[in-house]
Amino acid sequence: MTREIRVDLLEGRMVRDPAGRRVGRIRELIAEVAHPGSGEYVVREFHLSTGGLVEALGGAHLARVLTQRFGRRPTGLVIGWQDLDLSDAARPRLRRPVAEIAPPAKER
Amino acid sequence: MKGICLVHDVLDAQLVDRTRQKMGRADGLVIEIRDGQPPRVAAVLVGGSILAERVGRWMSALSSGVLRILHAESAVTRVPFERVRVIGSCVELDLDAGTTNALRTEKWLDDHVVCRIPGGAGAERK
Amino acid sequence: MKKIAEVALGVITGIGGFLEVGSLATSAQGGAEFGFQLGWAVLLGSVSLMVLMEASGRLAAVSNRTLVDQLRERFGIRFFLAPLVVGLVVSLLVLSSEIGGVSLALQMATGVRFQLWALPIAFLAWLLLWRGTFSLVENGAAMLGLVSIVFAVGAAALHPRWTSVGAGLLPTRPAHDTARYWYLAVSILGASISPYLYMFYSSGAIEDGWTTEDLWVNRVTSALGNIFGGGLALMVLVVAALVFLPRHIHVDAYEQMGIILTPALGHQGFVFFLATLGITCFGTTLEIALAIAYLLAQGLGWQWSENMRPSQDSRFSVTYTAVILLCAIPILLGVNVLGLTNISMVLTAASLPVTVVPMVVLMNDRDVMGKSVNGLVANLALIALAVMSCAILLAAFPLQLLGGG
Amino acid sequence: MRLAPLLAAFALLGCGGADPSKEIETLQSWRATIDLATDAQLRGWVTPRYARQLLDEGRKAASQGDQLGASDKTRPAERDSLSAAGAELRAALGRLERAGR
Repeated sequence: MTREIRVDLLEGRMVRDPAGRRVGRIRELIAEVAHPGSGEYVVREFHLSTGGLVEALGGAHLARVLTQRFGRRPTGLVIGWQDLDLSDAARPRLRRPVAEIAPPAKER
Repeated sequence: MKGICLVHDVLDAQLVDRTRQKMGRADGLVIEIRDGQPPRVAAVLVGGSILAERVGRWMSALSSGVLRILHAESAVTRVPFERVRVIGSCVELDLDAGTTNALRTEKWLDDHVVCRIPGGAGAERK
Repeated sequence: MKKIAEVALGVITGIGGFLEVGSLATSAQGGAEFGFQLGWAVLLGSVSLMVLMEASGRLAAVSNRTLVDQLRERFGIRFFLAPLVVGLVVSLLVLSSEIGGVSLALQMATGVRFQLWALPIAFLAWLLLWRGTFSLVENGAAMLGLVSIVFAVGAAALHPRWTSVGAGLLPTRPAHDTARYWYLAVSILGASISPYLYMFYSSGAIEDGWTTEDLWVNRVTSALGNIFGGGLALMVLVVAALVFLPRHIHVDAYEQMGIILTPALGHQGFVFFLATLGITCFGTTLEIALAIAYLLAQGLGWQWSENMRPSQDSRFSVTYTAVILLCAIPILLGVNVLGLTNISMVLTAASLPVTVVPMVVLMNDRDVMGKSVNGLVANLALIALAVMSCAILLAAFPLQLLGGG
Repeated sequence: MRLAPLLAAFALLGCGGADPSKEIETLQSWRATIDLATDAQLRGWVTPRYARQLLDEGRKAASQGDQLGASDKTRPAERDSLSAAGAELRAALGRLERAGR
């Protein structure tokens, strides 16, 4: 069974953990080639940010560029595709508690 | 190409066709959720109504209201993501813009307005 | 050699492109009511414009994207809506004022009422855009705009005490009408720092095919152009301070400005003032109409270039056509042009944060700018400007209320 | 179109209630303008066509002053200075008119 979701509408959505606590907003989707040599791309990671005022006003890019320039990476979470439940696209949920999911985003 | 940042690199990027004709921006982007498999990047969307939905419900209602008054339908162009050839300062698509819906308004204005005014027509540079 | 010619042209664009209805009116009002005291606002305005023009030119030359492209691509549609809507509204008002400026110049010259000139001017401007190329618009307007040097000649002929003029370049507190003083300061700033100017400039960098090799051309152009341009606006203020202030003449209508240069230059002064008003406003009409079309086309990803046949970028060409017509209507209806100008300038000043603040971000983004990111000085200047623009936004509306009358 | 309400709001802000002392300044400013124009006209610096436009604008300013002077809200002392300034402007207008003949 397949369903379509609009990335542009997903961006900025608040993600909650299984207990319903806010985790962060979706800021970026990282896609990679599905199999080497194929033209098909699949989403591997969702990047969440624990949004502040800057992000609320200027969106993801502003926040990222500012932090990149003036304070390294933003505090955020990288969620593997399998950990995000998108069955209700308006209310994305984590399948596991944050503590069980990979450590906070490393500096690139 | 290694990992693509879909929001940063693709969303809102300038779309150009094979001949580098500008054909709108990546107003929307669709992924396909599949059971047990990572979501597939399905298509790039171009169209005012897509843009309006992103701005908010009020803008969406406003734009569909205007379209209804004009008896026009919103033209959404859906380009399969496989057609994306290069992601750089522009997103280059492997197709001919003329065969899509993306240039409908451009063509309509050309046929009904521009070509009727002296000096408007012509393919060469000025 | 070609580069030298380009720089020369750029400087001329600066001189010719700087004076237009807004800076003429606000500098004259400033000089007439506060003498040389508001000179600092003219200076601050041209230094600010210099910083913004240099930055947006560099942005375009390095990233091959215009400022508007970047605003949409980096910040997304929800943010972009702000510069888009604000930019459109403000530019439309200024465009209308410019058409009004040309119309009034023709009225003063011929005696035919200015309303009747709105449509012929709109038609001529449209025709030039429809048939002409980018360099015709840019260079033609700039060359003819050189006529505005008459204000420097006029100022020199009046033998001002240059030390007093210099003293005005430092801000001081006004002795009377504080609200009016700050209102005029904001108007002067709005008249010099217009978003359409640096949007037009960064589109021009793409139209002219600038690359990183043109960065020094960009630097010299924005510096010299604004020094000369700002200098001329200062001369308008000086002339008004020497001719209008001692006689207690306030500029309440453009018609009064017809005699601003006659005490210095006699009949020549009258003729050249009308030529300056008409020509510079007409040149600016062309530039703003294009800037509005650039803003929409780039924001929405349409095909755009003033060098293409209208048929190849029909949405772009239909946009400037419609915009010129639309902006001629208020003039046709006989709106008070000076009032419209003043409101446009204050709104322009208030509109600055939506373009200047994101510029701070863009100019520091290595993904966009590579090696050409802002250095310390450029950053301090740009950040100071961003803070100033926010302060102006907060002050503009109360000031319009208190000092606008 | 969010332009129209914006403009309307600004127009309201811009031209608040007429202030007699401001009006007197405006009348004096116009008188000085007309004097300067008369001088320019006599020396042949400006065209009669242009001088006539200034005459029209000056007359408009004068009648605006009269209106305010006739208003009940204006205090008697201000009414006197208004009419004096108005009279001076009219005298200047007369001189410019004669210079044009």
